[in-house]
Amino acid sequence: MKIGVVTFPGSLDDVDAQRAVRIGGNEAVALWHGEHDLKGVDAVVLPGGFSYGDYLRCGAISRFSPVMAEVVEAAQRGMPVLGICNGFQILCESHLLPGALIRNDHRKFVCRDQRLRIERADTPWTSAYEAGQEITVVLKNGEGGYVADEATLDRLEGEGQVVARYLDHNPNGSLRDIAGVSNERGNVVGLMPHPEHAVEDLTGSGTDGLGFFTSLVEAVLA
Amino acid sequence: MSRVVVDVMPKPEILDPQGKAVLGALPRLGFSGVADVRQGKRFELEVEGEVTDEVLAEVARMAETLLSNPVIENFTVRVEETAEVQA
Amino acid sequence: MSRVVVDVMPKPEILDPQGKAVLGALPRLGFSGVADVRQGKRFELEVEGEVTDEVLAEVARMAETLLSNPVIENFTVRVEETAEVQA
Amino acid sequence: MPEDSPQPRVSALDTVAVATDDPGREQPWSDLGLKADEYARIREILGRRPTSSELAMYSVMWSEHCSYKSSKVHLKQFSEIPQETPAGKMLAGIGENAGVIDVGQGYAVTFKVESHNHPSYVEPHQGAATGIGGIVRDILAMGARPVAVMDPLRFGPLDAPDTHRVLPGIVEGVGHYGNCLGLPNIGGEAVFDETYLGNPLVNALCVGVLRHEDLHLAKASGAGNQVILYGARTGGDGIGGVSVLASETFDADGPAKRPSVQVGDPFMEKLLIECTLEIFAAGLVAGIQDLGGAGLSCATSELASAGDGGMHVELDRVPLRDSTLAPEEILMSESQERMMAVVEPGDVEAFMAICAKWDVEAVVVGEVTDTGRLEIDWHGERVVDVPPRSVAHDGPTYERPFARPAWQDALQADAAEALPRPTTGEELGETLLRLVASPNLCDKSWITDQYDRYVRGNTVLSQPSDSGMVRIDEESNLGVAVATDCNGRFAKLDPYTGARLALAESYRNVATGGAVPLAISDCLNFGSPEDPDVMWQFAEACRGLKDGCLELGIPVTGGNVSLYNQTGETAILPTPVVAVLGVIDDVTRRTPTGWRAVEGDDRGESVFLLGE
Ligand SMILES: Nc1ncnc2c1ncn2[C@@H]1O[C@H](COP(=O)(O)OP(=O)(O)O)[C@@H](O)[C@H]1O
Repeated sequence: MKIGVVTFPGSLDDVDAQRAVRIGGNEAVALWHGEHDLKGVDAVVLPGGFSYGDYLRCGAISRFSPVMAEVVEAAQRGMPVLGICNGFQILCESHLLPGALIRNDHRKFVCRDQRLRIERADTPWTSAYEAGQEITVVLKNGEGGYVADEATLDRLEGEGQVVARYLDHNPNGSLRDIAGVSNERGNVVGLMPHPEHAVEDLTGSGTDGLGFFTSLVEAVLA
Repeated sequence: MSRVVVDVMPKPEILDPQGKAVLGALPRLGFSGVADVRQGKRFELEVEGEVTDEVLAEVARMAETLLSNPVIENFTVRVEETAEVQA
Repeated sequence: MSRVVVDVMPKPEILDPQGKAVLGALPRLGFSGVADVRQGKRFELEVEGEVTDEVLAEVARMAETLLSNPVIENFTVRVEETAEVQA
Repeated sequence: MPEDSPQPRVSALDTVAVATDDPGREQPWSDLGLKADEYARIREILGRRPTSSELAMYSVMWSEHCSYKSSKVHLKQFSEIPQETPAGKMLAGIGENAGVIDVGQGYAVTFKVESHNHPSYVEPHQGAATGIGGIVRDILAMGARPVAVMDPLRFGPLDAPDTHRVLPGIVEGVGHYGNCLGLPNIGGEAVFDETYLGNPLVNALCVGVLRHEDLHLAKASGAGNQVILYGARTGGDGIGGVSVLASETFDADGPAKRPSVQVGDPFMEKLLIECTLEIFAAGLVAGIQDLGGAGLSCATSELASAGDGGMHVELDRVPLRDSTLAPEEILMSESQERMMAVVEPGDVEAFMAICAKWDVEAVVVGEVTDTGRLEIDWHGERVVDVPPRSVAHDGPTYERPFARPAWQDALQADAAEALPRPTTGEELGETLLRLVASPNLCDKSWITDQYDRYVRGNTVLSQPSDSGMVRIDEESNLGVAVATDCNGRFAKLDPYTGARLALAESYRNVATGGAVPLAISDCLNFGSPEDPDVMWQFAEACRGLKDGCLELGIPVTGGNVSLYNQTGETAILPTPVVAVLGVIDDVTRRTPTGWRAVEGDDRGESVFLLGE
C-alpha cells in the first residue's frame, strides 16, 4: 500500500515515520504541507515534531496547511489517517478527533520508554494487535496531556474510541490515562506515543510499534 | 496604528498545569493570600488604521479560528487600555 | 475574592518567535491589516480580600520575581476590568 | 528632540570620509574593550582613525572570544600533531568552522564542541538554547547534516539556591532547542562543584555527516559572485557593548537600550537547516559561513579574508527587525538563525526559490570584488574600508605570563591518603550510599529524560551508555560514536595529567562502545588569562592534550576556548572538556553499557577485568 507521510515546516519524525512505513512492508510517499496533493496514497501519517515551532498551540498553525484540506476531506471519506504526537495535536486542532492536548502536568518535556495497552484492535492502524495487548513504545512530548470534558470522555469510553492507554505511570497527566483515540468511524487515530520509534531492535525501544505499520495491509486483506 | 488585545484563557473546567505550578510556588517564595492562579496568553495586535466595529469583529474571528482553541479556551477582544502599575 | 491580572510581554527589542509565527499565519488564513503581533502571558490571580495598594505592590513583586523574567520581559499589574467582546 | 539633550548630538554618519577629515575625534575604544596599543595598531593599519563601524568590527573581532589572543600561542602546538586520523587524512582542520574527517564509504563526519557559559548564567534558558543553535550552524556551514548533539554541563552544588535558578533553565534550553531541531541528544555530562556556582559551564557539541564531495568552506572567492544573507532578521541582540558607539549618534531619548541577551527561535533554525541542505544538494553554494558571535562583522571579514579578493556590502539591504539600528549595531548584532552564502550570479534565482519554499527570508547584500578590501556602505556612503585579514585573522596575540602556582605543591601533597577511612562494614556501607547518592555519580535521567534521544531513528547508544552512537548509513550500518569527558578536580591537581586523563577517559568511552577513536575536539574552560596561575593551568592542559594526542595518534580537529570563567577572584576548576569521535563499521556490533543476560543461557555473560 502507499502511505503518505506529510512534512510540515518543523516536522521531525517524518523520516522515521517513512522508515517505519517501509519496514512495515508498505511504500512511503513524502507529502508536502504546501501542496493540495495526496499523490494517490491509500493512507496518511501525520508525523511528530514541532510543526511551526509548536508556537501558539501545537498543531494550531499546521492545521491550516493546504494539504490538511485534502487530509480532512479524505478522512471524512474514510481514508485511514494516523496522527502521531504532533500529528495527533494537528488532528485535534482540525476537529477530526475530539479533545485537545495540553502542556504536560509536570510541565517538562519527557522522553522515556512507555508501556501501553492497546484498547481497540479493530481500527485500520491497530488490527495487528490483540485488544488488551500490552506493548512498550517510545514516548516523547512536552504537550501530551489529553483533555476533553467529562461528557466527551464518557462518550469516548462508551463508544470504544479509546485506542490506547498508558500503563504503570501516566507520563503527562492525560485524563483517564488516554494515550490515543479514534474518531467514531475508527479510520482516524491519534496517538501521543511514537510507534515509529519502536520498529527496529537496534534503535528505539524494541519492535512493539511495528503493528501500527503492518495493520493496514491486514485490514485490507481481511 | 492601533493596538487590539486578545486575551486567551483556559476554560475554568480545564486543567491548567502552568497556573497550578505558579500557585504552588507562591507560598514557597513567601507570598500568601493568592487563592488561585490561571495562566493564559495575551496577544497584542497592531492593526492598520482605526479600530472600527468591523475590525474588532475580524479580530474576534481570528481569535476564534486561530488564536484560541474553543475546546479548551475562552477569549476576549478589546482595544488596549492603559495599565495601573507598569514595570 | 478579587481578581488581579498580570500581563507579561516580551520586551519590544527582544525577538518574539511566537508572535512572528502568528503574524505569518494570518495572511494565509485570509486575514489582512495586522502589521505586528506580540505574544505574551496573562496571569489571573484570585486574591483574598480587597485589592489594596499593598496587595498590588505584593503582586508586582510576584510578577517581578516569579511571573516574568526581567531580562527579556516587561509586566503590568492591574485589577481586572470587563472586556468589550466576550467569547 | 529636546533642546537640552544631555548627549552631544553627532548627527552625521561616521563615514570613511569623515574619519579622514576629522582624525582627532575621541573614540570609546576603551569602553569597547580595546587596549591603547590595539587602538593604535588599528590606526596604523588604516592610516587614519577607524570609523565607528570599523571600530565596532575590530573591537569585537579582536576580543578574546573571537581572536583567541591569549590562547593562540598555546593552541599552535596542536598543529604539530600529524593532521591525519587512523582512517586517513583530515579533510578540514583547525581554522575552519569545524574539523572534517573521513570515516570511509565516501562519508565524512564533522564535529565540534563550543562553550556558551556566560550567556547561560545571565539567561539560563536562552543562553543554553542559543549555545546549541550556534554549534549546529557551525556544523551545517561545513556542508553537513547535523545528526546529534551532546551537552557537557557544570554547575555549582546541587543544593545552592543559584543552581536552582540556573540548572532548570539550562537543561530546558538545551532540551527545547535540540528537541525542536529534531536532533537526538546522545550524551553529555552533569558535574557539580563549588567553583561553578557563579559561573556554570554550558558546552555544546554537534556532530554532522556529509559525503566527501559536499564539503563546503567559508570563503568568498570569484569576483562578481553574490553575497546572500538569509535566515532571521537582524535585531538588536547581544550588542549591549557597542551601544556606547551607537549612543553617540542617537539622542538621549533614542533607542539606547539594547539587550545583551539573544533569544533563539529553533523553528527558524530547523527551516534554515532544511533550506541550506537543499541548497547544498542543488549545488548552489560557492562559499558559506554561519553567523554566530560578532555576527556580520565576523561573517563578512572571515569570508573575505579566506577568499581570493575582497567584498563589497550594502549594509542598508540587511533585513531588520528593529528599524532604529545604526550601522555599527547591525555589524555587531548577534541575532541568531542567520547564514551568509556566496553564490554565483546565475544561481541566485534558484537559491532564492529554495529559500522561498522554506519561508526563509534571503537578500543579496553584496558581492565579491577584486579589490582585496572589505568595503561596507550605508545608504551609499562608505562606513567600512579595511583589509579583511587584519580584522579576521591578524588580530593581536599575547604571550601572557604564566607560572606554576605557589600553592600547587601544597595541593598535591594534601593527598587522599590523609583522609579518614571507613573502618567498619557499617561505615563502608554508609560511604557507599553517600557516593552513589552524590549528584556527580547518581543516575542522570532526571536531566536526560528531558531530551529526545530517539528522533531520526538512528540512535544506537545514548544515556546511560559511556558514549553516544548513531548509525549514519542504514544499508551498511556504518556509524560514529562520541564521548565527552573531563574531571576538573584532577585537572586542578595537575593540569597536564588532568588533560591527558580527560582525553584517555573520552577515548576509552568511545572504544568500549565498539568504535575506533579517530579524532578529538575540545572546549577549554578556564579562569582569567591575566592570572599567571590560570595561564599556567591552560598552558599545561594544552601541552598535556598535545602529548596525549601524539601518543594515541589522533589529531585535534578544532575546538573552543572559554576564558574569564571566574567569580570574583575564584577561578573555576580548570576544565578542558575533551570530545573524542570514533567510527564503527557495523553498529549492530556495538557494546552497550551494563550486564546483560544471554538468552537461552542461564550462566549469563562472562566478566573480565582488563588492565591493572
Ligand atoms: N547533560 C547531559 N546531557 C546528556 N546526557 C548526559 C548528561 N549528563 C549525563 N549524561 C549521560 O548520562 C549517562 C551517565 O552519565 P555519567 O553519570 O556522567 O556517566 P559516567 O560517569 O559513566 O561518565 C551518560 O550516558 C551520559 O552521556
